[in-house]
Amino acid sequence: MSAIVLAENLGRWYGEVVGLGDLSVEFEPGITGLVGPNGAGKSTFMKLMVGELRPARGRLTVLGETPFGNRALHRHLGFCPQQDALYEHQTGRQFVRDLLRLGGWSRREADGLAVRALERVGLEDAMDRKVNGYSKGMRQRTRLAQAIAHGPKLVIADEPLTGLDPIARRQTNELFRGLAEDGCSVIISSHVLHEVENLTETMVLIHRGRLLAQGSVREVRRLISRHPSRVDLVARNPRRLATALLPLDHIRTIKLGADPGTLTVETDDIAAFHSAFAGVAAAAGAGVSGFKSDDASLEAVFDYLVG
Amino acid sequence: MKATTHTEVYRRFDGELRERPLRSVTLAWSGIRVGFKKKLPMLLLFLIPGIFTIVTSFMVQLKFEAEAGTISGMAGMEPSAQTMAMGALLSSQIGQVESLIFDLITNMQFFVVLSMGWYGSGLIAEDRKLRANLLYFARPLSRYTYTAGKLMTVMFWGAWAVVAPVTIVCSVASLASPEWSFLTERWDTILKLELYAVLWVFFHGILVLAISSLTDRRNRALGGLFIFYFLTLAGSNAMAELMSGQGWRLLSIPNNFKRVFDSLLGQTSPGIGWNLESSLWVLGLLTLASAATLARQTRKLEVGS
Amino acid sequence: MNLITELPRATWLIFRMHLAATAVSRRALAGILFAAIPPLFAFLALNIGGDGDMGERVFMYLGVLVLLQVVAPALGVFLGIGAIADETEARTITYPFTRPIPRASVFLGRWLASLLVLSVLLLASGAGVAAITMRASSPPSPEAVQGLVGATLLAGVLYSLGAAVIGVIFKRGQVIALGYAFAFEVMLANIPGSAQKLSLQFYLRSLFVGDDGANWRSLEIFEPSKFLDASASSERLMVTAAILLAIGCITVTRKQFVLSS
Amino acid sequence: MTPNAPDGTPGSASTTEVAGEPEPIVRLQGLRKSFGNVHALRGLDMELPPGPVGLLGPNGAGKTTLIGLLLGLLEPTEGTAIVAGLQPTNRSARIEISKRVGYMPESDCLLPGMTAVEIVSALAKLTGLSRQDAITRSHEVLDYVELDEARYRTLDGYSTGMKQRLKLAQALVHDPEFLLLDEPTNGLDPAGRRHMLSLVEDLGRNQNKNVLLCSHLLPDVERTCDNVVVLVKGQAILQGSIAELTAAESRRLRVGTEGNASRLLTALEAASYDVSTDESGALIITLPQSVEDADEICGIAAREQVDLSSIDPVRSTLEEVFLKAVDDSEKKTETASV
Repeated sequence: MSAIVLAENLGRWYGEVVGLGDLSVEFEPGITGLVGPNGAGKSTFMKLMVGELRPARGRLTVLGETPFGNRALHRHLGFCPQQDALYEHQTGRQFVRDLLRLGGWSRREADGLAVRALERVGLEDAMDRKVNGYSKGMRQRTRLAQAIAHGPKLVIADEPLTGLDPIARRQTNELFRGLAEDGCSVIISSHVLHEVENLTETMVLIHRGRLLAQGSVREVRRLISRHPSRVDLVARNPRRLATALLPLDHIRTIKLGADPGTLTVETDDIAAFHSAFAGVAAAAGAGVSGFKSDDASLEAVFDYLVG
Repeated sequence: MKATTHTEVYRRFDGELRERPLRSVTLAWSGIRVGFKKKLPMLLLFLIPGIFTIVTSFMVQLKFEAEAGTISGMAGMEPSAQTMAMGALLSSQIGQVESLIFDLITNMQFFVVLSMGWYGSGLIAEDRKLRANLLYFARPLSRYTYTAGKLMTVMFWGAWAVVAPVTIVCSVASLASPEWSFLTERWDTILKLELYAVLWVFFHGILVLAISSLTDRRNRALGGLFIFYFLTLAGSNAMAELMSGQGWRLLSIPNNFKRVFDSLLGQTSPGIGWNLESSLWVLGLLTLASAATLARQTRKLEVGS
Repeated sequence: MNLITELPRATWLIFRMHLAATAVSRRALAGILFAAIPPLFAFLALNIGGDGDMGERVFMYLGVLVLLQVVAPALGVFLGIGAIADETEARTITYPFTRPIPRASVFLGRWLASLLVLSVLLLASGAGVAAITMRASSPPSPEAVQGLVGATLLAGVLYSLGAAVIGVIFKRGQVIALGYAFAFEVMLANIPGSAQKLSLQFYLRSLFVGDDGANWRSLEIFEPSKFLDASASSERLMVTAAILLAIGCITVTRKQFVLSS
Repeated sequence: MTPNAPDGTPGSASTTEVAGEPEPIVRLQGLRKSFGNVHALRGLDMELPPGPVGLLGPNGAGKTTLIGLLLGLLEPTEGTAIVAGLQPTNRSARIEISKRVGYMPESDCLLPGMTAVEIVSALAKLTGLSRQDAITRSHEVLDYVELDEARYRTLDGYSTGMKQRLKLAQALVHDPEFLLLDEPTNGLDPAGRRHMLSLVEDLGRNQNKNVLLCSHLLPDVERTCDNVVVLVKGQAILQGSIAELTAAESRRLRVGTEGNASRLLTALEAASYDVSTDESGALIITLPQSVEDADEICGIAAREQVDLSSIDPVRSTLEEVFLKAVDDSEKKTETASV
């Protein structure tokens, strides 16, 4: 599959401050989560991708084009910036419509597309009100509407879920899934990992301006071998379960928890543990009622890598 | 000794919370400290008044020397009639110390207005933009204290540029005058000069703040201040030229201050023929309008909108 | 689509968007207030206490001292500075810059919209002063009126364009533009000598002083001065404007705007 | 708990206790607030239990107005608001309230150009601390939020996380008994978020602060708070303990697999289990009356050679509880309007 975004040794500084150090990464079509701690360079990377900034070193192509001031690319690109800025005197509908018109649509076409996009983000009731009366979440969704209204091939959204209430967040996630189903690629950045995780398996993790990991959370987890995985178990008879687990050669530690009936296991090979567990538990008859490996979550992976 | 451990992470505070009278000074001081970190306006604020102050001090020194007839008093030379005459001429040319000081303030007023505007126009506008008012008014702090603090901040910068030079020139005059006569005989003049400087700074400070409170962009506040200042100035000059009626001169802020100065120090200047009350009315009304604007705008800040 | 056809279209769209915004802004309201002052003064000068016999004098004084020297530069800076600086400060510049339009069109469109508002204000102000003073006895000559109003409009073009370019290049552009227009210009223009030729005011004044500077001499508070002839000075102003325009467009196209987060 | 506290009672500034029943820090009765035609709060009844409480609500539910009322900045149109035993109807009561409430706003609100110590100590002095107290106390709270050497630098180079911690520090500087935290984890990365939450948790659970935590991130609330209030359209539609609201269902299990879920589903159905799948592809299994644990499920999985990745009692998350409450209240208003 061809890459939609290709960065080679990409770097960008602000004076002495490094925004992005030396990043080489490829994005494939579909939804990709761009994650990393504060100051990792996510926003700088996104600004480079949409052509707001020029790389200080290295090469960057988006949909096969260099982004800075590239009109042909901007036709297929939608960008939802992080900053909470809109043209305050306009209504949501005017805002999206006027920006669409810059893309070459007639007034009527642009209005139709704007209304459709605003409906898609759930602002159909508010779109004829001035944006300065909008709540934070509505403003966020207005920004999103202008990013998707022109039917782009690639939508880049910088922290699109920040400040949204759970209802709006659920709608926004559905919107992204819908876009992906229509064949549009989506790159979203986020600090709130469990939300990206709900949305997509594919992650690009950057830290200190460099690529730290990419791929699905599960795969990345498998690649990290220096940390054993931790599994929490609940059983009626934990000691019997512990005894049954001990012969497995990838088990490193078994610890009985402070709460009665709990057991924590550390294993070097989580996949082997998963495949062996059902059989061992059934044979032991220890009354298993809970089994969970926290480490599979994105947040855990993130911590290992960044930590 | 009884063994204890002190491992708590969070410490309680049992001290007293009192409404201290000088909280506006605290507010002002933090504003001033931020101001000290801005380099360019700082240069404007210190360099230009500095140059003017040095020049004026020199003139004052020269004047006193001329009066004493020691202008060319080389060592061992008797002051001849010629040098005496020259001294008298110079002395009359240089003019009164008061007018020297007035000219000092007049000459640098645009720079001072610019730098006061530069510092002051952001004081309330930026609080509005960042919603810093939420931090202030969630505390036992009234908008009056808040306004007073902000006013002190902007007046501090004005004071540096106006009150300090006046003080320096007066000190030079006292030193240069024979046997401290300037200080001992004309101390009331010094007081009046200082009073005038403080009034000048207060008036411009409250004007800057009022304009700052009207917008949440410091640039707009600064632009508004400039347009207001120059339009009234140019308008009043043009109108006064056109019509012999002196009333038009009242439109300009510097003219009114000139009038106040003349009354305060018992001088008369050419081209100023109106009475003091009119000028006080104009300045008073402007001050009142500024204060009313501030009261209204800070009320909005207080309720957190 | 190539740049030649794209630029005017995008400029037109940006122009319309920004015009709608400027026309209803508080800035424009403040502009109307300021622009209303010269006609108001003219009316007062002729009707209150005036002897009605000095239409020309009133026109020249208000036209030069207030309209050309204060209102035009002030409104020019006030409205022009925002062409790009407003959008970078509000951090909305991202939106037009991520659209398939030439970047220069953002600068051009927004400046032209500001210029239109500014020209309407200045024209109304100048025409107001002219209309009031023409009705008085000894009215100003039509040539002087044409020259001065023309000079005011040209002043609007140059000051707003200059401010717009400064706003593109510098972060604290407004202070620089105000400092230039009110401290530097005023000083240069009113001190006799060839330093005058560095100020815009010199060329603007050349447009209406008349053949031998007769109109200028009626302003007694100014020093008499030697001026260029009108066509030569307007030529130089045009060239200046063209250079500023080019600088603005090129800078906008090339510059990366780093927005504070 | 502070192990060496000189006596067991909370600090001198605490609320009056009536016969062992602590007076709630906030008591709202029929609270209404309107701005012209806009009704921000429409009859709000609420009592904040002690300890950390989460305040949830969609955007525009009236949270900002409620905060303004709790801080004593706004006056109610109707009804009463009692904060720390005081009604913010006159100036002296408002001042008294503001001394006992610490507020961490959502907006950025910190002026650039100052250092953290300067900001916190200036705000401390404005709250009424003496100069000596203000400096000592500023360093104490900055220590608490772990803003170390950076406290002597100006804000310009601060990250979001540092700014948020600084905002928390200034809210704590006068050691208030009631803390209003508005979106404290906004914009934080996982490490920063965990740190902030641990601070909030410590304040609410160990330091006996009454914390009102407003957040859109429900896992944050779930982690740090005991109780929750859901505000929708100016009314509290749900109040209660989080533990009760999200109680686990002991008879239903959520079983995650590494692929082959459908094979396991078929096998379990054959063994007369009641099975369905949820949106993430995991199986939701209802245990029959005779079965107490998942051993049999494990046995079936082992036989079918399906790798299991998790077994968990079905537990509704706070997010689900919240969304359901909001949906219900919307339905109610719809039927009411019809």
